[in-house]
Amino acid sequence: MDLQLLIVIIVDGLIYSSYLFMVAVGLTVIFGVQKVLNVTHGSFFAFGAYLAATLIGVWYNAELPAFGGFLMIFLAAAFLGVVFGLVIERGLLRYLYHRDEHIVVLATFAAFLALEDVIILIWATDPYFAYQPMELLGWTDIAGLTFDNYNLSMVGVSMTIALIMWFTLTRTRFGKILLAVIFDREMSQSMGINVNKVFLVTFMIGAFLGALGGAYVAPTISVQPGIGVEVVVLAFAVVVIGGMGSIPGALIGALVVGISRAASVHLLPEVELFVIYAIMAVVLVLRPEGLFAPPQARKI
Amino acid sequence: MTFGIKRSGALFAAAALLAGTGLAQAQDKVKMAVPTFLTGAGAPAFGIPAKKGSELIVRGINEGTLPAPYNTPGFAGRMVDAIIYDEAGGGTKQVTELRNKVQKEKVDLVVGYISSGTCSAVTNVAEELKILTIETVCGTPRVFEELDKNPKYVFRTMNHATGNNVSAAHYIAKTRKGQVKGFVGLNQNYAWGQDSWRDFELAMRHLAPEAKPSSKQQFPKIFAGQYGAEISALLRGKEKLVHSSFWGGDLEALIGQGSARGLFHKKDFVLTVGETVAYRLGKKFPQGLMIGARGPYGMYAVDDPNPLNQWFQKEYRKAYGEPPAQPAYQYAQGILAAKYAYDTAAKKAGKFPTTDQVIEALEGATFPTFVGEVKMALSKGHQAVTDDLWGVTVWDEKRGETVLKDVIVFPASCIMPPEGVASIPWLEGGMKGAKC
Amino acid sequence: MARVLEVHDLEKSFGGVVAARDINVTIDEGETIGIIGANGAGKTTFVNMVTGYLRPSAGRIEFMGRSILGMAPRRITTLGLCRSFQVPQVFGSETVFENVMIAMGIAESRGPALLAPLFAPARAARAETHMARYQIADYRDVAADALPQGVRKLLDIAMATVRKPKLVMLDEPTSGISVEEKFGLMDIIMAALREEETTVLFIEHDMEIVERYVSRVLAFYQGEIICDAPPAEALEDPRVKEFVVGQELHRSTHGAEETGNA
Amino acid sequence: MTRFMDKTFWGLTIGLVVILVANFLLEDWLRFIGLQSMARGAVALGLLILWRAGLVSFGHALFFGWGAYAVALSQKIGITDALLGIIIGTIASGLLAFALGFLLRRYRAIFFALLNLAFSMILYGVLAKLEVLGSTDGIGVKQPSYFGITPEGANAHITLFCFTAIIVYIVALAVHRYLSSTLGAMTIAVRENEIRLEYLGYSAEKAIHVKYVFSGLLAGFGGAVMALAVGHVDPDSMVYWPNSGDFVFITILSGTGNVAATFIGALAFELIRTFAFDYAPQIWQLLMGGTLLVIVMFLPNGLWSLTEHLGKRRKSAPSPAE
Repeated sequence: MDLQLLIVIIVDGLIYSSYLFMVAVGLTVIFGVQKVLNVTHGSFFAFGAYLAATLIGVWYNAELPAFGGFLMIFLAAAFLGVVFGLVIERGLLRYLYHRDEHIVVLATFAAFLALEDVIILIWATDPYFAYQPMELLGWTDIAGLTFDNYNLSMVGVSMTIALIMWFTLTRTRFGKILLAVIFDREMSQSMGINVNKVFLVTFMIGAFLGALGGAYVAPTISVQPGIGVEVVVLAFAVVVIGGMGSIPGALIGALVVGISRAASVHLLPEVELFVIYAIMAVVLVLRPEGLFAPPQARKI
Repeated sequence: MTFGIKRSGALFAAAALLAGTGLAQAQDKVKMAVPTFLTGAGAPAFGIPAKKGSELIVRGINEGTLPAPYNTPGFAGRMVDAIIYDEAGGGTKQVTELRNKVQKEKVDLVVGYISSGTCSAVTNVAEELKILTIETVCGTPRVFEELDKNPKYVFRTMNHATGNNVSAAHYIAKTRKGQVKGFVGLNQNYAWGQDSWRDFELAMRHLAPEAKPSSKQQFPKIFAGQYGAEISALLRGKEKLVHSSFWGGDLEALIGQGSARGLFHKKDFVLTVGETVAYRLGKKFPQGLMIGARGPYGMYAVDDPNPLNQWFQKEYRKAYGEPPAQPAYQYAQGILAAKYAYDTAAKKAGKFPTTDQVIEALEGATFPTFVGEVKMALSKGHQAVTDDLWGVTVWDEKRGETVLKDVIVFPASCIMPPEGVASIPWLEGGMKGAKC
Repeated sequence: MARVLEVHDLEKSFGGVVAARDINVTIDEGETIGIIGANGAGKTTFVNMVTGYLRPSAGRIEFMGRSILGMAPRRITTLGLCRSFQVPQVFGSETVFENVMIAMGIAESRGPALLAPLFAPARAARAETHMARYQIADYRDVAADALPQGVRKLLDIAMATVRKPKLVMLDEPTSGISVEEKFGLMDIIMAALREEETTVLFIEHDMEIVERYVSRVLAFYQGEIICDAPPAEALEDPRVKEFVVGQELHRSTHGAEETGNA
Repeated sequence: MTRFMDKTFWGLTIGLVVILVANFLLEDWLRFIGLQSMARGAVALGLLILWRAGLVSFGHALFFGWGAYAVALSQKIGITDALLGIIIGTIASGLLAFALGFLLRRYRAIFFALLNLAFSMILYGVLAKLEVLGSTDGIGVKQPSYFGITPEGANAHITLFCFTAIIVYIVALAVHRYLSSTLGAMTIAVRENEIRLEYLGYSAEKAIHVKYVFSGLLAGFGGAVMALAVGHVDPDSMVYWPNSGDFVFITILSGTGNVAATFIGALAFELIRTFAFDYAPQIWQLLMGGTLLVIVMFLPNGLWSLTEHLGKRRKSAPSPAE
């Protein structure tokens, strides 16, 4: 394999891994803390993309300063994080924690179905384009190929998210509280931790990350109905591979899938579709709890 | 029915028509189910334009405002009640829906279907239910070549997808003779993408034998949305020609991500259904691409002077503020076929026709459409053939629209297999019997 | 008297912590053995090892002359060595009757017989007898979660003995039971087990109960057996006095109750 | 529960007679909905077995699709008999469940649910790729023959309906009997206390494995019936993950109180979907999701609990003396 190809594979792989990480990290955060496979994650992504595309459109139509488009992306995600935290966590899941955990998943599935149509009610079926931020950043030549800087910037954003997460979990009080809640919900409650509040905040963070994934990707795609369904599957696969509920797992899972996929596209494109499933199958058989399974308080 | 005006229903209907109200008694209506994607990824590129085209043409038919020869109101004088519903949810669900529409809502006919998957699932059920079904957009040749070899109730009023890929190969052979050394495919990994590539590659083998297919065909997952690695691979590859049957959001994403990386300057693209997104992307749609519309529809019809076509262009733009793309035409054409069949059968029968009479009228018929005519020439008169057109995109500043240049028309007899020959054997055998 | 259980040089360590070492015990048919020892002395670890819940790091375990080392609990159970738990392990949402029926059904069926109806009249009759023996018949239709602690303990033991095991190990049968009720409870248990001719070993903190019911005492201290003798002798042993009884007295003054997991 | 001919037996028997008679009177579209309800109800019945053991699978479309494809493929090698096809579909899924069970029996709770989902996604990916199996377009399934006779037109579904109803009746009784058997009672044991189950002398993992195979058989049966009823199999409407969601939806809608409930729940599900689709073509998912949320929030034990509210309920503690 020549060096140029290797570099291209790594760059492509890193970009795709970053995309996967952004898509998956919110899912794994919520799963890790609340033990809820949050199917509405797909809706967060879709809403993030729609809202960002809308705001970006408004921003540039008003001919406001060009880089403000990026502000819109984060604004959209933050707004949705808060709204979904309140609506889905406080308005729905809160009433279901005492129930069977499967019921909670099913409730998020139901909410996901409903939200798919809410998108159509709000934004109709026409696609939205928000290409301006992507145009703005221009391109770079790497190893003789042109790459657009916007996609490259995704690597930076993902790394920043990962770093902030790592810092929060290991270096802050909130992180310690989170770890306690993850390890043993009841125990931490009896230690005086307000688990309800932790759940709400976590959910908002997870929703923010899900929406940010959609919002940041929006300028590179055509935002239209159905984008959420695909994302649930993809995020789920990454999270399964990495270990459900583990943030390093999501990172590693995204890297493994991203690089393998890029390699297969360049070397053996026939198997591209299988890459993610093949990795998932192998991981499931050899290490069903994923590459990085978070610690579990086992009660017997 | 409860008002005691049942006895002279037809007269009443005619009166209502004259009054322009479109009112008629329920039993004097033709109930037409129109499945199209209202939700999901298929909606924006195909489903919604198809819905708009259907609504427009049905309104025109009911009001009797279409140009000749479709200028009589209704189907054989009866108002058309179009029930537009969602095609999303997969084959099983659509079979259920078809049964509901036929058995519960008692529709008289079905016009529609975009996805080849849906057509594969519903075709035999439609035969079983004995419901006149005019498939409009779905492209797989398997419908009549494999699943329903002796069709009675099912028709398809446009070319199947093979024709489109064959004409694409013809266009390349004609316009780039000897220039194409190699070509590569970028198609979604599902039946449509796989079939499109297979047809194109087989056609190229005979029409441009000097061009060699790459050993690395890209088949990304449908709705993947991220094509960075594929774009890199295309850019690295030495093949200059790229064939893609991408559509909808995937195509728009590809164009967005590819444009930012100069993909469309460096490579020649053949986008078999590129027309479906060209209007929506406006100036963002790259110039110099070969795009297909699977027949004389949409962008290929835009300047045709045929009054019916001009009516459609004008009314569509008026109603929806955008030009009609191919699905709008294709659904409208399916509905026109129904009107043609009902009207012809009624003339022959001297009264409102039975379904069998309508079928008889449509079988093997040739009827005028927006541009040229549709011949129900294949599969025992159930599979239509039309001319196909290919050209290269260019931005028309004056109109503020993408238009096509260097357009070449390929006659139906050149691009579709002859009667009784299935597509793949025909392609593999070197397209014998094609009259170009 | 036939030899029921033989344990040789049993050892268990978790990481670097030794939970049991040099454990050598033999139990003969008809014996009633009490295990005493402070918290963390290795009593439950011993029971867990013998009944297959924990795999010993070294040593031999023979039950009825056959090595059961490394066997899964269910295999050991089917061989006739059963146990109850400090925290009763019952099917909480089911009634006492259903609990006993399920236990009996599993004990009595193998292979295709598992597909026969559980609530067969003959089995129901046996279950009624069994419940009567443990004096829990009054609670027949009460869900196990709603039972008073003593009754739940009895149910747990009743479920452990549906197989009429050769040897039953009871992990603190009287823990969580008020002092006034303890003797009544033990009377019921011992009477029932005698009727079933089951050899019994139980873990106990209350020395009065030990004195009254057992024929032999095993005293544990820091993972070792420091005394193996009849109760009168054992309770006078200075080391037992220092490391076990003393601790127990200390413990009871605090009134603390051991809770935890099996 | 002590006798074989209990209320459930009579209920199912009367139900069978009623729907067999109704079969000849029903409108075609309702009959088709009935057929689908039986197919999906069978899958939900499999999920009920797991549910009672405290396990939920979010991937049973795997076995549903597997059974359906088995029928379609068996037709390709010339097996057109309905009974044979259904048996092949059922067994094929049972075998798959048996194989996967060795892995899945080690997992509980949400991990069990999600591993199932993961496996169903793998099958989906493979099917969507395989052009020999029609890729996403799927493959057609012909009207089956019944012991050498192939009914035509409307009779085809009337026959299939009778046929399926009778099998479903037998299967439902079998499951009912299974649930009241010792092995079936272990569903509760697994859910409530695996330790006790081990110390009663039975392996919890083995009990789960058995249940998993049963649920796989039932899902395969449902898939086989669906394939014959629809006349077509494809990955999107058989294997894709929302299908698995639908099955769990039906289970919740039905409640896990009784084997008959799953079929009533499946029928309710199909009817709700049909009418939502008719009356709100662009927001039918909103109505489905909304219904599910209402059930989850306000009727946690499903439709069946409505019947139990009417009847008496046992198991209340007389005096918690704690």
